[in-house]
Amino acid sequence: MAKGDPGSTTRSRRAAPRSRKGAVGDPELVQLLTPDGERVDSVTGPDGTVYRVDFTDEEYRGLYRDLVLVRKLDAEATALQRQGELGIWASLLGQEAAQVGSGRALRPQDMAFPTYREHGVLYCRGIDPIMPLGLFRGVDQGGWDPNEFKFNMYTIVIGAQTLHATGYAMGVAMDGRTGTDDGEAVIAYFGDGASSQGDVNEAFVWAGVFNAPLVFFCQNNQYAISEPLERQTRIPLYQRAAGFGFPGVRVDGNDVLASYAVTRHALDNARHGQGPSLIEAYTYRMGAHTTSDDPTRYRIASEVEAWQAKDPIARMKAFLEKQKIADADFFAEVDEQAKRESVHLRERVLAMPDPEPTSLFDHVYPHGSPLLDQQREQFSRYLESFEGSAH
Amino acid sequence: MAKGDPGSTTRSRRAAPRSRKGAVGDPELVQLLTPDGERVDSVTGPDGTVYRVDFTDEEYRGLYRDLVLVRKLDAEATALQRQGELGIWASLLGQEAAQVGSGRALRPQDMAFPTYREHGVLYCRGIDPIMPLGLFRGVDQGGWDPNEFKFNMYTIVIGAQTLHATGYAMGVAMDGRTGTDDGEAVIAYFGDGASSQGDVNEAFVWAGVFNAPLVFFCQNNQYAISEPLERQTRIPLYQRAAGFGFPGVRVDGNDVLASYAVTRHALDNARHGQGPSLIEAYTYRMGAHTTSDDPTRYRIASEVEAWQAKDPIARMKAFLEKQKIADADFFAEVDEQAKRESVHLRERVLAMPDPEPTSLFDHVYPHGSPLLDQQREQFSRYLESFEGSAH
Amino acid sequence: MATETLTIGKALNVGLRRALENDPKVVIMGEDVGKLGGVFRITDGLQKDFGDQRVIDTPLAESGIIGTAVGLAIRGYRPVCEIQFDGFVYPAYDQIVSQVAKMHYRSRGKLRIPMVIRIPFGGGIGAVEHHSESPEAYFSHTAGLKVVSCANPQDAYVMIQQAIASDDPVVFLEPKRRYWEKGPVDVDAPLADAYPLHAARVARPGTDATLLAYGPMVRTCLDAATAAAEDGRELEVIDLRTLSPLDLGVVYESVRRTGRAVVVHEAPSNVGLGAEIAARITEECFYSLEAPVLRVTGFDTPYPAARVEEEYLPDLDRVLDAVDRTFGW
Amino acid sequence: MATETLTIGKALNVGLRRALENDPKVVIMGEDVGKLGGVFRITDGLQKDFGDQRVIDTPLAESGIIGTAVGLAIRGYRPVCEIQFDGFVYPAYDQIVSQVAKMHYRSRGKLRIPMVIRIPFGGGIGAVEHHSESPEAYFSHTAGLKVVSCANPQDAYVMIQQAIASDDPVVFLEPKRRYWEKGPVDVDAPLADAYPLHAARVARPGTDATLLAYGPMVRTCLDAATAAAEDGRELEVIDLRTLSPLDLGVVYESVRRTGRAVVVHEAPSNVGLGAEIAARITEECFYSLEAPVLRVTGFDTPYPAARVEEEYLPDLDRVLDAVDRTFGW
Ligand SMILES: Cc1ncc(C[n+]2csc(CCOP(=O)(O)OP(=O)(O)O)c2C)c(N)n1
Ligand SMILES: Cc1ncc(C[n+]2csc(CCOP(=O)(O)OP(=O)(O)O)c2C)c(N)n1
Ligand SMILES: [Mg+2]
Ligand SMILES: [Mg+2]
Repeated sequence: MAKGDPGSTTRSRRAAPRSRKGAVGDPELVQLLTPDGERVDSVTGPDGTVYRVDFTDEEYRGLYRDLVLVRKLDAEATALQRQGELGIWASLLGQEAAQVGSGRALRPQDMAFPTYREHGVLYCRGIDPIMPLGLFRGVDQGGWDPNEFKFNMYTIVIGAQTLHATGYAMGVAMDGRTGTDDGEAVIAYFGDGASSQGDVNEAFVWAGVFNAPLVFFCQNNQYAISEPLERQTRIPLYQRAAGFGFPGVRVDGNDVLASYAVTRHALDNARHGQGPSLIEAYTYRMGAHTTSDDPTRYRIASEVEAWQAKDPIARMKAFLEKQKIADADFFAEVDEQAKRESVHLRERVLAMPDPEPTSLFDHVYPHGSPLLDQQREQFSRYLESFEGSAH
Repeated sequence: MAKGDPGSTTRSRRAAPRSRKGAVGDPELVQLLTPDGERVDSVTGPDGTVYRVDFTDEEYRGLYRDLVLVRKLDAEATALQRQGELGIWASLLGQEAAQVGSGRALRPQDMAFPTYREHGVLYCRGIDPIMPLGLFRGVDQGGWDPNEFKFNMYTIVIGAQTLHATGYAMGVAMDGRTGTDDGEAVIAYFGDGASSQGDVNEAFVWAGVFNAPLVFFCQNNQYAISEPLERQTRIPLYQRAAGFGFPGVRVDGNDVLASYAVTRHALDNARHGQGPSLIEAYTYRMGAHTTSDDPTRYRIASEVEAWQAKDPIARMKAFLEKQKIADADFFAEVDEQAKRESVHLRERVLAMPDPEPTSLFDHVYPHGSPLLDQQREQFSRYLESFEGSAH
Repeated sequence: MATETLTIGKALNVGLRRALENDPKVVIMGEDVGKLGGVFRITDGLQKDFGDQRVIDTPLAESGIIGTAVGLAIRGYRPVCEIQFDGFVYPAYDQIVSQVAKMHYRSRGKLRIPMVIRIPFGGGIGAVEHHSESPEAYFSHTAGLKVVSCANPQDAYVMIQQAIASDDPVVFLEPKRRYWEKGPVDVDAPLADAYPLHAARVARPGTDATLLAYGPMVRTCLDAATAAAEDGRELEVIDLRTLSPLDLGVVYESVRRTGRAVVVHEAPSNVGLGAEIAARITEECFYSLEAPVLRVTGFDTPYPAARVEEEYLPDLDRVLDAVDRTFGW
Repeated sequence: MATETLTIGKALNVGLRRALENDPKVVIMGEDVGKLGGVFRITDGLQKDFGDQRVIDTPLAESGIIGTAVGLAIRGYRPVCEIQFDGFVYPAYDQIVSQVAKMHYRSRGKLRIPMVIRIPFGGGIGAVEHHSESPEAYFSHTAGLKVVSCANPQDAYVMIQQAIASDDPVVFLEPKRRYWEKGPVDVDAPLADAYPLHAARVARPGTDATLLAYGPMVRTCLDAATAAAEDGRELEVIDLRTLSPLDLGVVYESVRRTGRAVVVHEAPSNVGLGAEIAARITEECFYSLEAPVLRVTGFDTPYPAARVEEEYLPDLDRVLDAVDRTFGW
C-alpha cells in the first residue's frame, strides 16, 4: 500500500458553510471508522474539504496488519525495558492509528521529522524497527542518515524538530520540488505539550511566511507527561493554525482510515504548492509517558477505560469482521507474524554490542579536532595502563 | 483625563454576526476618527463589541495636547542624537495615537511593559520623559523601579517583555486583584516583528492557559527594521489571537480615539477577570527604525506619503477645528508648551553627568560578590596609578 | 536538634516545603511539579498541601517558565523554577542571561529578581541524550547570576532554603545521580546560623594534595581520598559549593599547604570551571605549586551514549591517576 | 595577485559573494540581510545579485533562523546565518548547542551540518545594552561547534570562505568595532593555498613576553606592542584566530621563549577563554613560566553603559600594566 495511491481525498473548492458535516459524529472531528467499526462513507472537514478513502480489501487488511505489528513491537520494547535490556522506552500504545494512518499516507519521496515516539511511522516507512533501539538501549544516540531513510533522527528536545522540518521544506520549495503530483512534502510530528514551545510556534510562523510544503502532525494524546491538555491550551489545538494563516483540522487519531485520509490530503496539498497545514490527531496515550513514568499519580482509571473503548485496533478488526474482509485465519496469521517479528527484534536487541570506550570520541566533527585527538590518545594510554591489572 | 473614565465601551453580549460593522470604513479596522477628522459615532468590532468614546471637549483637547507634546519631545530626542548627545534614538513618529490612546486608557493601578519605543505611553503614565534618555545617551541602562512607575524598564531583546508581562499578570490574579471594577490589568507592548518570536507566542500560550489579566498591544508599524510585515505573517496579525483562544481586534493606530476605546475595553475585560486579548494597532513608522537606520534602502517615498495623509495629529486637529472644540489660541499654546518642555528636556539631557568609572561595578548583585569587590578594588588602584600622570 | 536521615532528594523536598511555609511569596513552578511531584519527585506532595497557585504546573516551554517567573518576581513573588533536566534549560537561556541576570544591574539596583532556577544536572543515570548535561560553565560565565551546587543531604536542605531566601538570582544545580544518597539532616537548626551559601568547605582534610569538586563529583573525590589513604596518601577534598562566585580562599590555603591540586567535574574540560579554578590557583599560589593544577573532567564531546558514560565520567581511578601525575611532575 | 585595500566589513562582503558564486548550495539568511544588506551592510548588494532564495530575509526569531537552517542543511544546503548582534544569539542557544552541535555526533557521522553562524561581537561602538556582548566562551565550551574570529581584512576575506567551505558547524565571530579598519586583501589567491582556518598565527614577533588575543583585541595588543617597543620591550603578539579548538602549539613555543604571557579578551574573565588558555599554558610550559599567565579582560559585570565602556574594555594601558606585572612577579 505504501507505493500505490488508494486513498483519495477531494477538496471542494467553494468552502462549504461551517455547519456542514459528514454523515455522523462530531463536526470538529474527522472520523471514517467509528469505535464500533462502522464505516463512514465520507466526512466534511471544517473548511469544507470532503475526506474519504477507497481502499481495496487487501489494503484494509494491510493497515490492520500494520497496526498489530506496530503494537506488538512496541510491547516487546516495553518488555525489553522491564527486563533491563533498554534504558527507557516511550511507548506508542494507543496511538497506532494516528501513526500508521499518517505514515502510510506519506509517499516515498516525502520526508518525516519524528519526535521520540513515532515508532509506528518509522515502521511504515519500511525502516527496520531495530534502528531506534540503540538510543533507548544506550549503545548509541539513535543516529542514522535522515536522507537515506527519508526519516529524520528522533528528537528529544521538545519541538526542535518542527523547525528542522520547516527548513527542510523550505529547501524542497527552493529546489523546485513542489507544484506537481510527484512533488515532495514534509511532515513534522509533535505532541500536544510541544504546541507550547516557542520553536513550534516559530515553525508555524516560518511555514506560513514561506508557504512551506509541510504538514504539522500533532498527536494530541491528552498528556505531556503528567500535564493534561488544559495546561497547554484552552481551545482545541487544531485551531492554532488559523492564527498563523493556514488550515487546521482535527482527526480521530484512533481511526486509521481518517488519519490516512486527512494526512494524505494535507501532504498532497503541500506537494502541490498549497503550503502548510496542521493536523491534530485526537488520541490517547494508553500507557505511561515512558517506562520511567507512573501515570496512576495523575490520571484516573475510568478515563483510561473510556479510551480503551475507542481502541484503534479493535475497531479495525470489528470492521474487517463485519465486512467479512478478513477471517479468523487472517487474524491468526497476523498475530503469528507479529510474534515472529518481535522475537526477531528481541534477539537482535540482545545481540547489540556495547560500544567501544574510545568510540565516544568519534564523530564530534566531520573534520576532527586536535583537542579530541589528544584526549582520545591520552585516554587510550590510560586504559592501556590497566591492562593486565585487576581493573 | 488620566484619572476619570470618560470613554465608555459596551460589549454586546450576544455576538453580532461577522459582517455587521460600524457606520464607516473597513470591517476589520476599528476607527472612530477618519483621516479627514470625521467622527464615527460607534463601531462594531469583529466579535460584536461596540466601541465608542464620549469625551468632553476638554478631554479631546487633552488628547491633542498629549499627541503634540509626545511628538515634539520625540523630535527633540532625534535632534539630540543628531548632535551627538544621544548614542541612538528609536523614534515613535507616526505612532503617537496608538501610544497616547492606549497609554491614556490605562488606569492608575494598571501596569505596562514597553519595548524601547513607548515614549508616548511613558509620557501618558505621568513619567518624566528624561527617564529613558539615560539609556539612549549611554550614561546608564535606562533603569528605574518598574513598580514605582507602574511601567517596566524598556526591553530591547525583542519579545522578552511579553513573558514578563504575562508573569506579572499571573501574579495580579494570584493576588486576587481581578474581578472587580478596581481590579488591575496589565498591558504588554510589542511590534509586528516581535510577533514571530517564540517568547511572544509562549506568552500567548501562558496568558490563555492562566487567563491572565493582560492586553497584548501590538503596534504594527509595518516594518521590523527593513522587513515588511509579509516576512512575519501572511494574515492580519490580530487574527493570531484566535489560534490561542482569546479575542483579537485591529484598531486604526493613527486614531487616538479608537486606540483609546479598544484598549480601555480590553483592559477592563482583563481587570474583570475575562482574560487576555490582543490588539493590533495598525499604524506606520514614519521615520527610520532608529537614528542608525536608513529607510530609503528598503521603502519607497510614495508609501510614506500615503501614510502621511493618515497622520494622527492632523486628523485630531481637523476634528477639533471642525467641531470648534479648539481655536487658534489653543493650538498656539500647545505648541508653546511643547517647545518649552522640549527645551527643558534638552537642557537636562546636556546636564546629565557621565557615570563614575567604578560605578560599572555597582548593582551586579543585591548581595554583592567578592570577585567584583576584588575587581573594583584592583581597578580603582589601577586608576589611581595614573593620577598626576598625563593619562 | 532533630536529626533525620534523608536522601538528597528528600532533603530538597523538605527544604522546599519549609520555604513555602515560611514565605507566602514563594511559588514553585515548572513542568510536572504538581500532581506528579516532578519527574524526580523533588516537589512531591507540595501541590497537594499548598495548592496549585503555590506549586504551578506550567505549559511545556522553558523560556516561558523563566520569563513569566521574571514577571512574577517583579510583582513581588519569589519564584522557584524547576527545569526538568539539564539539557532542557537552553530554550530559557535568553531569558536567563539577558533578563534574569541583568535586571538588577539595568535598574541600578532598584529591582531585585529573587529567583531560583533548580536544575537536576550531570550524568551517571544511564539516560538518553540531553538528560546528563553539566551546563554550569554557561551560567558561571554569566555576570549577574549566582551558581551553587549541593553534594549532601544537609547542604541540600539548607542551601535550597538559602537560595530561595537570597535576593540574588541563583542557579541551583542538583546532583541528580546522588538524589538517592542518604545522610543526616538537622531539620530544625535555624537558617540564620547555617554555613553560608556562597562558601566552600573542606569535606575531608588532608595534607598531600588537594581535590576540588562540587555536586556529584564530591562523592567521587571522597571515595578517591579514602582509596588513596589506603595507599598512604592523604588527600584534602574541598566541596566548592558555590560555583559563581567561587570561594577560593580555603582552596588557596589548602594548595599552599599541599602544593598539588586536581579539579574534578563532569562537564567538558574546554573553557570549563576547572580552567578558571586552575588559572586562579596558579595566579595566587604560583610559588607553592609543585605541579600544574590538573583537571579531570568529561571529555570535549557531546555527552555520549549511556553505555559509555562510565568511560566519559571522571571516576575514582581517573582522579587518582591525575593525583599520581601531579606527583610525577 | 590582485591586492585591494578593503575594510574588514567589505572583505567579509566580498568573501560572502565569492562563496555564493562558488557553490549554489550556499544560502545566506537572517534579519535584514536582504534589501538592507544587514545593519552593518556585510551582506550589501548580495540579495540584489543572487536573489531572495539565496539571501533570505527571515522572520524575526533567532531560534527559527538556526532551526530552519538545520533543516536546510539536512536538505543539502550550506546555510550562512547572520545573528544581528551578539546579544541576540541567546534565543537560538538551544538550537545551537543541542541541535547544531550534536547532529553529527548523534548520527554517528552520517549527517553533516555545514552551517556558519556569523555574529558581530564585542563592544566599543557606544551601543545600548545587548549590542556589545562577547559570547565566545558559551560556544567554545560546547563540543561539536568550532569557533573562530578574524582580526584583519585578509583573514576576514579568507576565513569566512573557509568557514563556509568547512563541513563543521562554525560560529564565526566578527569584530564589529573593527569593521571599518582597512588593510590589503589578496582577492585572487586560491583558497586551497590559504593559511588554515583552525590555526593561530604570530601577528608580531617579540622576545620579552607573549600577548594572546583574537578578534577586536588583536589590534589593541599590536598597539600595546608598538608602545612597549618604544620603551624597549619586545612583545610577541599571537592572533589566536581559532577559539575552539584552540591552536596553542605556537603559543607554547612562544611562552617557552618569553616566559611570560598575558591573555586579552573583552568577555568577562570568570570562566572565559583566558582561563582555558592560562590553564593549558601552565600545564604545558610549567617550568618555563616566570610569572603566572595573566588575564586582561572585561570585568565580571553585565556589559555596562556606553559611557563607561572604555573603562570596561581592555585597552593598551591595561595590557601594558599586566605585562609590567608579569615582570614584577
Ligand atoms: C525542551 C524540553 N523540555 C522538557 C522535556 C522533557 N519531556 C520529555 S517528553 C515531555 C512531554 C511531551 O509531551 P507531548 O509534547 O505531549 O508529547 P508526548 O510525550 O505526549 O508524545 C517532556 C516535558 C524535553 N524533552 N524537552
Ligand atoms: C532578539 C532580538 N533580535 C534582534 C534584535 C534587533 N532588532 C531591534 S529592533 C528590531 C525590529 C523590531 O521590529 P518590531 O517588533 O516590528 O518593532 P519596531 O521596531 O517596528 O517598533 C530588531 C530586529 C533585537 N533587539 N532582539
Ligand atoms: Mg502528549
Ligand atoms: Mg514594527
